[in-house]
Amino acid sequence: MAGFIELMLERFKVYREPGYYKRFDYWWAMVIDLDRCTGCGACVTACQAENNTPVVGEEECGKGRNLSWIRIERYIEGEYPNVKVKFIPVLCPQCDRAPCEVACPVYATYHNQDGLNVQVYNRCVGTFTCATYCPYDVRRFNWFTYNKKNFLKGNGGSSTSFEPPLDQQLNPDVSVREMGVMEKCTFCIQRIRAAKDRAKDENRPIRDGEIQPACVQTCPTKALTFGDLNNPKSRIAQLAGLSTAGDLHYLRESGSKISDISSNPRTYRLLEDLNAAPTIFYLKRVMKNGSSTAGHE
Amino acid sequence: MLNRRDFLKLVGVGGAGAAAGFALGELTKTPPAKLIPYLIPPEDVIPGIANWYASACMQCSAGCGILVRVMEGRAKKIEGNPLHPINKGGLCARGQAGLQLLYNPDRIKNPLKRNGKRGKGEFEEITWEEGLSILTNNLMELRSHGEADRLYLLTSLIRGHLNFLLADFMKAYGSPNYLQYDLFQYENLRFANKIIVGQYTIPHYDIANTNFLLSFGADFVTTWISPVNYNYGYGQMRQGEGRNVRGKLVQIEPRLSLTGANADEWVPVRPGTEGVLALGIAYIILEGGYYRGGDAKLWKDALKKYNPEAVASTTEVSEDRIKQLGKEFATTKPSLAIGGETVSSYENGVSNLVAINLLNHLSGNIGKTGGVIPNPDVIKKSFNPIATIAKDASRRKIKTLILHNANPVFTTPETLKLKDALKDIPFIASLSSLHDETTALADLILPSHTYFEDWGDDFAEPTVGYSVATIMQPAVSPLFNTKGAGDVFISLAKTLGGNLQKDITWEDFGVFLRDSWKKIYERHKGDIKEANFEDFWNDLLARGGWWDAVPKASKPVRVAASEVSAHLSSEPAKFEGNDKEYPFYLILYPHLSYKDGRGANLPWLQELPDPMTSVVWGTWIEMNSKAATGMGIKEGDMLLVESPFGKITAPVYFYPGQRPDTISIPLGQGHTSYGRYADGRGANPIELLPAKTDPKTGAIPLNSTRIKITRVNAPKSFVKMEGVAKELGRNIVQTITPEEFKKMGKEA
Amino acid sequence: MSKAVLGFFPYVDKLLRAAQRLKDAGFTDIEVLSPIPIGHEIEHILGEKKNPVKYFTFFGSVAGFIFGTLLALGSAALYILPRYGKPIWPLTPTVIITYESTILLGVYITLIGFLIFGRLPCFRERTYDIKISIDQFALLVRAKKDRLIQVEQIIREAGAEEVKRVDEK
Amino acid sequence: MAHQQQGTSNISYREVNDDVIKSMTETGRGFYLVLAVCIVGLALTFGLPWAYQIYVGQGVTGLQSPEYWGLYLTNFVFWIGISHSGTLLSAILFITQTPWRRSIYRSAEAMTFFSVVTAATMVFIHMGRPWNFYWPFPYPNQREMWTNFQSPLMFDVFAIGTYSTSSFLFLYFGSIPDLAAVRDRVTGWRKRFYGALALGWRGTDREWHLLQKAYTFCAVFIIPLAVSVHSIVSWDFASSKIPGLNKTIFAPYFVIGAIYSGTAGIITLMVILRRALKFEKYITKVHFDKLGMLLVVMSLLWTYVNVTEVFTGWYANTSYENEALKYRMFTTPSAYLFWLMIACNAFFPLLYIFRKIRLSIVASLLISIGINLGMWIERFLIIETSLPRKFLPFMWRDYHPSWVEWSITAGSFIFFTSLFVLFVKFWPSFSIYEIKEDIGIPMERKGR
Amino acid sequence: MKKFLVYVIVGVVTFTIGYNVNLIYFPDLSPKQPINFSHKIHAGDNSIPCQYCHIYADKSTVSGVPNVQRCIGCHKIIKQDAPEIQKLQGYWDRKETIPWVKVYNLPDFVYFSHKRHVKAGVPCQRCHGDVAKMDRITRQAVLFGIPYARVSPLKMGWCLDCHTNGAKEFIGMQVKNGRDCWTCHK
Repeated sequence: MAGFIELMLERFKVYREPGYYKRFDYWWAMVIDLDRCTGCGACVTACQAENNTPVVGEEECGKGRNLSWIRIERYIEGEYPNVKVKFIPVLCPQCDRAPCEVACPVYATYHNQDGLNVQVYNRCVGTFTCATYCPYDVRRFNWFTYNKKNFLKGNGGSSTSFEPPLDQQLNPDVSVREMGVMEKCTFCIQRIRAAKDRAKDENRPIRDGEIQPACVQTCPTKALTFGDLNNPKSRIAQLAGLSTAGDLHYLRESGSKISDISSNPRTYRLLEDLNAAPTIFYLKRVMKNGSSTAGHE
Repeated sequence: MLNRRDFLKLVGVGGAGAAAGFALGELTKTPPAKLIPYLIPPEDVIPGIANWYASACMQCSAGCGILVRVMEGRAKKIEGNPLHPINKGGLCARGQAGLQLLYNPDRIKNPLKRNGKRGKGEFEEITWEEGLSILTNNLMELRSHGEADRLYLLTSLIRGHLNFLLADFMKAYGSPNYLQYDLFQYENLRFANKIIVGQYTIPHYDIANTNFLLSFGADFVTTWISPVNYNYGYGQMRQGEGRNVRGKLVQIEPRLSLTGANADEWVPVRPGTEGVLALGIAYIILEGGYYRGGDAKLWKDALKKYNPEAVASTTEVSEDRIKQLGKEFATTKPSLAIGGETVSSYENGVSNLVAINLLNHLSGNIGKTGGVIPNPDVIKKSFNPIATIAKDASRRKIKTLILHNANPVFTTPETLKLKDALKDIPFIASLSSLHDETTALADLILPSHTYFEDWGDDFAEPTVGYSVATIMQPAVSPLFNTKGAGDVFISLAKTLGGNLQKDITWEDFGVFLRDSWKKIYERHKGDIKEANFEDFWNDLLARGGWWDAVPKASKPVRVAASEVSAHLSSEPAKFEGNDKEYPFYLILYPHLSYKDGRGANLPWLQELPDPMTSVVWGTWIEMNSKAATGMGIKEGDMLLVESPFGKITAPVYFYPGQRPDTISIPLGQGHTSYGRYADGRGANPIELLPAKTDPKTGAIPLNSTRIKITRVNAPKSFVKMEGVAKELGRNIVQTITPEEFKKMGKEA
Repeated sequence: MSKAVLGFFPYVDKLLRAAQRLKDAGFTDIEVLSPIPIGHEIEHILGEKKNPVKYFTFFGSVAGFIFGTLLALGSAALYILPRYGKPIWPLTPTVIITYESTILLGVYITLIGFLIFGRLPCFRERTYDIKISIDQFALLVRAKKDRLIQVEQIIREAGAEEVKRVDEK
Repeated sequence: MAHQQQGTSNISYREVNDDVIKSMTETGRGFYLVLAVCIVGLALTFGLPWAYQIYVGQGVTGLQSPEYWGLYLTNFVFWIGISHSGTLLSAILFITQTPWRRSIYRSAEAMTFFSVVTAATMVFIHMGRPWNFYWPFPYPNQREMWTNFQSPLMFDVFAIGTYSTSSFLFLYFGSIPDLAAVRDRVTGWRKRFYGALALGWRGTDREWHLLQKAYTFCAVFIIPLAVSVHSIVSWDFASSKIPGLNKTIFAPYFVIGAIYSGTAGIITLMVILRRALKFEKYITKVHFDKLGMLLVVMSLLWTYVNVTEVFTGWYANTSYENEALKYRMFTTPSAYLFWLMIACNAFFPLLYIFRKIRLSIVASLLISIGINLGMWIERFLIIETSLPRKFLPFMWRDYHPSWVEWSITAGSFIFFTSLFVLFVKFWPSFSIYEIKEDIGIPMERKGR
Repeated sequence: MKKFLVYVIVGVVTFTIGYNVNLIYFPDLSPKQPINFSHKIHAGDNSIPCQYCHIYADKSTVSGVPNVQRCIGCHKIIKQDAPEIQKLQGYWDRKETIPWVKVYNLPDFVYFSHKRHVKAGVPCQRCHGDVAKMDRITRQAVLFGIPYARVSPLKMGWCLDCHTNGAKEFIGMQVKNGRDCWTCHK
């Protein structure tokens, strides 16, 4: 009995740990250099090719139901001729304190040991809550059975999203999502899995730069970098200016701003004041006339 | 309670119900999946494990190297080849979407013979034997009548050994008319380079290492020449490893392109006066004494009328701005000036480009790292041939036309009357994978492989200062009953006999390619060093190409002021239509995803939001909202755009990055016969253009007319993905100023 | 099988009077059947009724509290899926689940208690008359056979409109 | 026993039984007509569109990114709100021994139960994969998967589950004596049916005693439960980070709104029942008078919390809150709705201050319907003006409900009505024994 | 009327029962194969190791069905005249592949790697049963000649059984992150 109580107390201590994981096995993160990003959209198509995201057609696009997991947001400030155009690729930032995770009643989304915010498609019942709670609007929903739906209606033609033989392109490592489930960027978890598999065969840890999600891989300007934040020597840790272990600890434990921690003054996180602790670090764009907003001291 | 009879009835009902349920269960069972083993296992295939094959991207003429992920014989993904010097692992959206070309449901699956009136699109399926014999018979007949020179071959840009094969074929057959066509062939640029750099090629613009990039309408981020390479360069220029200065980009163009959006400064110059502005800058360079050459005096004389006051009034760019640009361009080293498609597409395109190139000469950027690096010579390509074809066809000079992947009908203005001219050709055969507008006019269609199914190679042009060849290998087995173009010509040569049989002796194109590469191997150059050809070949296939990373030392070119000034025109470009009736300049530009229209049949590209407007699945008209005031136009309204030569209807998008006197329309949509995803979508603004080609280069000037607009009531087709494009102080895209950035570098 | 007397009253004060007299005469097994609750009035005479239901309520609530806590925390511990940067055992949400389950089981078990002590549901035939559900108030007195006549007499005298002997099953 | 004259004292006990049982056993042509309309309407506006939606997918709705919540959720909150007054009011009035409760509480409780059921169907309609509807329930399964008890939706599952079962039991146990009364009067299948439902109730003093005790306990439980239910519904919204939704005021705001709409719902229902069943003698003007006063109170409270809600947003003065407020209050078309809601909920009910209006059945009906319309708009605006103005302006997009959503919205009203029509036919819709209590205990000497 | 109702109810109930009985108790657990291949003869009597034919099991996610060439490779010599071998020969001569019927099938959303399991030392029999005793591959587990269960139900709970602690018992190894959903889902 005493043993049981002891066990329960011990459990209690562990289970009361915020975030639960003291340290992720790997902490996958991305750095996006906005000064390099040109907004060319290669990442968008690469993602679509890798992750079996269906094409939805003109009508559905008009309703904002396109399924791209990454999008380029473009903001225009000012009027002719003083126009400032800014681009930012937005994809699921795999928040450490992800608001979507708490919303799901059936655990279809949760945080895994790699620091990823994971969506389990076949557990999803489609309550939409995660997408509503998501401040970044990166969650995408399967409104139809896209491999049955003709999206060219009204244009004379007929085609489903995976019209044969287009379906032969589908990546077998990624499931084709059923109607009624939510989906989102996974940081190309199938590639992470493959890399882990390889590393396990060779009995070594995953090397820095070994995994490149489709968007990172294709980026012509190399604006996107992916890697393990746990490894202070990794390229992204260097780029984000988080190259000491203390930084990481501080980042995980406190809700403070990245600008207080990072040694790179260009590092920031999107909508940081919402305290969702996203793990995508943007590097500020260098731009004449400064930002239109008070983004810096 | 329950008597016997009722009981029996109940039992009966129950039994029947159960049996029916059981039967339904049996019927609704999914049939078991099948496991199909290999008959003989392919050597290097493990089911469930991907193989990567190196190949070349053929979505545009940049010549990027790709890796194709193949699982169980089917291509699953394309990625940039990280070893390849052109794209360095990157790939643009069009390259990514190549898979949808391979798996396009609208690919031609069998050889087809015309079965009705030409152009009606009625075809019947035939076998390859029949198809080839029709073509052979036609060619035999032509030759026997002594009209071999009346065979014309029109292909897309082909630069690899297929080009040699086709040239050999045509030569042996006896026809000089082997033509290549692409709307964006950059002939003007080559011409201008001949004058300043001394080579009829496109040089390598070393964006990666430049510190000041002055771009005159060069949208190198999206489509211009070699976008992936330039994008890589751009990334390096801004935040490259080991750079201590962040390169600056100034974009001079009337419509803010994606490149302009990324620039530090945008100079919205009056359309057609970019050349004048360049000369104005040249004037400042000379006046400021930044030119180190001995012939400064001559240059000064030649350019004396381009003083800032005069230039400012022509270009509508302030004097101070011109002076500041000139000074900055001359003093920042290295600097680089490039002239892009917008500039080249005026009626005076060549002179604009010469003027821009002159800047590079005057500030000594040619042959320098971070400047203009001359490329190795390449085989001279044919003159842009569309006017020739139109002329020769209407003169009934062409008896037989063989097309290969070229689609001039879509990319030339109606006013050139190419479509009518083609009708005068007695026999047209098309070797194409897709049923495009030109193929629709053919009598015989022989479907060709896509670049995933065929052998081939590609010599990138421009390259990066040294020779780069990319190899293509059949990554997947052919999906449909198609043949590679090379194979078709080889088998034609065999059946035609004569010279052809003597010159073309290979059994198929793969063997031809291998034999040809033996010659390259025997020169023992390049990065692949192997003891025998077998290993060389294997390395080549594994690596995806061959390159010789040692740049050739360039010879200095003598540029004489008098010679150059002959090519300069002080006048702004002329536009068709008077400015009273047609108040707007028209700027046509290649769309990021479709370029000249070739990508419009790929749904991924259709659904890729245009970065500047976020429009998908259609054409739009970009217009400054200031210009629309008083016209009662709201965003999304359908506008009728009229030039003196044609009219189109498209929805309007209010775009602040647009001069109020200018309207821009992207190319690429408005297909009539290009598969289900492209047909009947948007409008083709090429229809607005006059029947004009550049007399020096044959290029079609895209920006050569003025237009007027009227609002019309037409069914709307306008889908944009953006909600509100204002940040509203939310700190979404945060920025720091260059000054802060500089300070930051010192601290770190 | 025992006998009992059932007397019907149109007015409650008469019934009360009869009950009082019966009580005085030493009859204890008196039951009132009525169309509306007249608990307060009759309790003066027949004595306060015990209310065992409250224990059910209490234990039901406690059980619900424990059930809710165990369910919320236990199932979270069974399949550990961290979310929102919060602990596996968060307190705030557990309180809500517990709160609801407390009420849930509280209500259920209270009503079960009512059924048990009200001897419901009971579908065998018991002494009853359909007039009771309309407007008649009845006294059901069980007594030894020899005293039934006395009961009848008391009830009649008190003003019952109808008195009958019934078989108590 | 408190005994007040409600104008009912001259009614005999027998008459009460007769009236109530007559409403159940004697079925006129009108009833069948209404029932037929309900069934056909239900099939056309509710069943078929839902089947279509399940077959084709949620895409047939107007939902989109970022408005993943639309009319269905609006209806869900609305019906949960309607459900509030019934049981809550009944319980509060029971505990405070308010006599005018007696003739209205049965149908009010039924209203509660049916609107909770309607609300629950909305949740399933709203689901992307409704065939997996049972996954959010915690039960042991071979997957060894449990549910996320941190999710506000799980709170909903528990709260609504508890509320619906509890209010059903509350309704049922309160009806047992009446079911017995019905049992005693009917014949045939009805006798067996009500016999089973009445559980063998005889009306002994012990039964009455226990019933009243148990009922009191339940009533005590129901009050905090009802408050918690709508608070929890409000947390579905308030626990998000979305501007316009993330507000601490939401729980009281929702609860007050719920009671408000529920009370208005009761008035509407009373007017209709009174006419349909000819129960003018039981539902008197006194009831409308009292409920009218209650509505004035609720209206003022509602106005207060609404103003507070806007104020907090205004004082926050972040771009997020400002844009959401601007969108709600000053941008067409939501501005029209917003000001219509203010008129319906804050101004018209103030007319109830006048006794004349309170006693006017027509005015009561109009105002109460107005309040319910306003409350529906309130829920619509809460969701549909917040979600389209989330954090990233690039994703802003307006929501346009599709015909399927409108149809199912209309269908939900028919669904509720159908349930109520059946209830009136199969259940004593007025508490027989409590009306009798109201009439008074029969004594030979009046006044004792 | 009432009787009719009773009939309808009885009919519906029995229909449902019949339907479910079929689905639950009569799934095709041992489908008929195009060739009567006997694992008993190959793996049992002749003790050919599994991976001799299922060559990809330790390399890939799939174990692979032996290709026809491999079958013919042995059967050129062995038992050429047996009728089933004649069938095999027929396929080979016609250059046709053999349409084997899948017995173990996982849904699209499951990621299962044979390689990881084989390399970890999980015996094939653990999931596929004692194939060396089966003439035709079956998923029906049999005790004393009476079918009582599935060889492996391929349900999530069953997978989790090993992935949590079960693996310890027979390979002495705990699965790392065994309860992470994305270990098995995709």
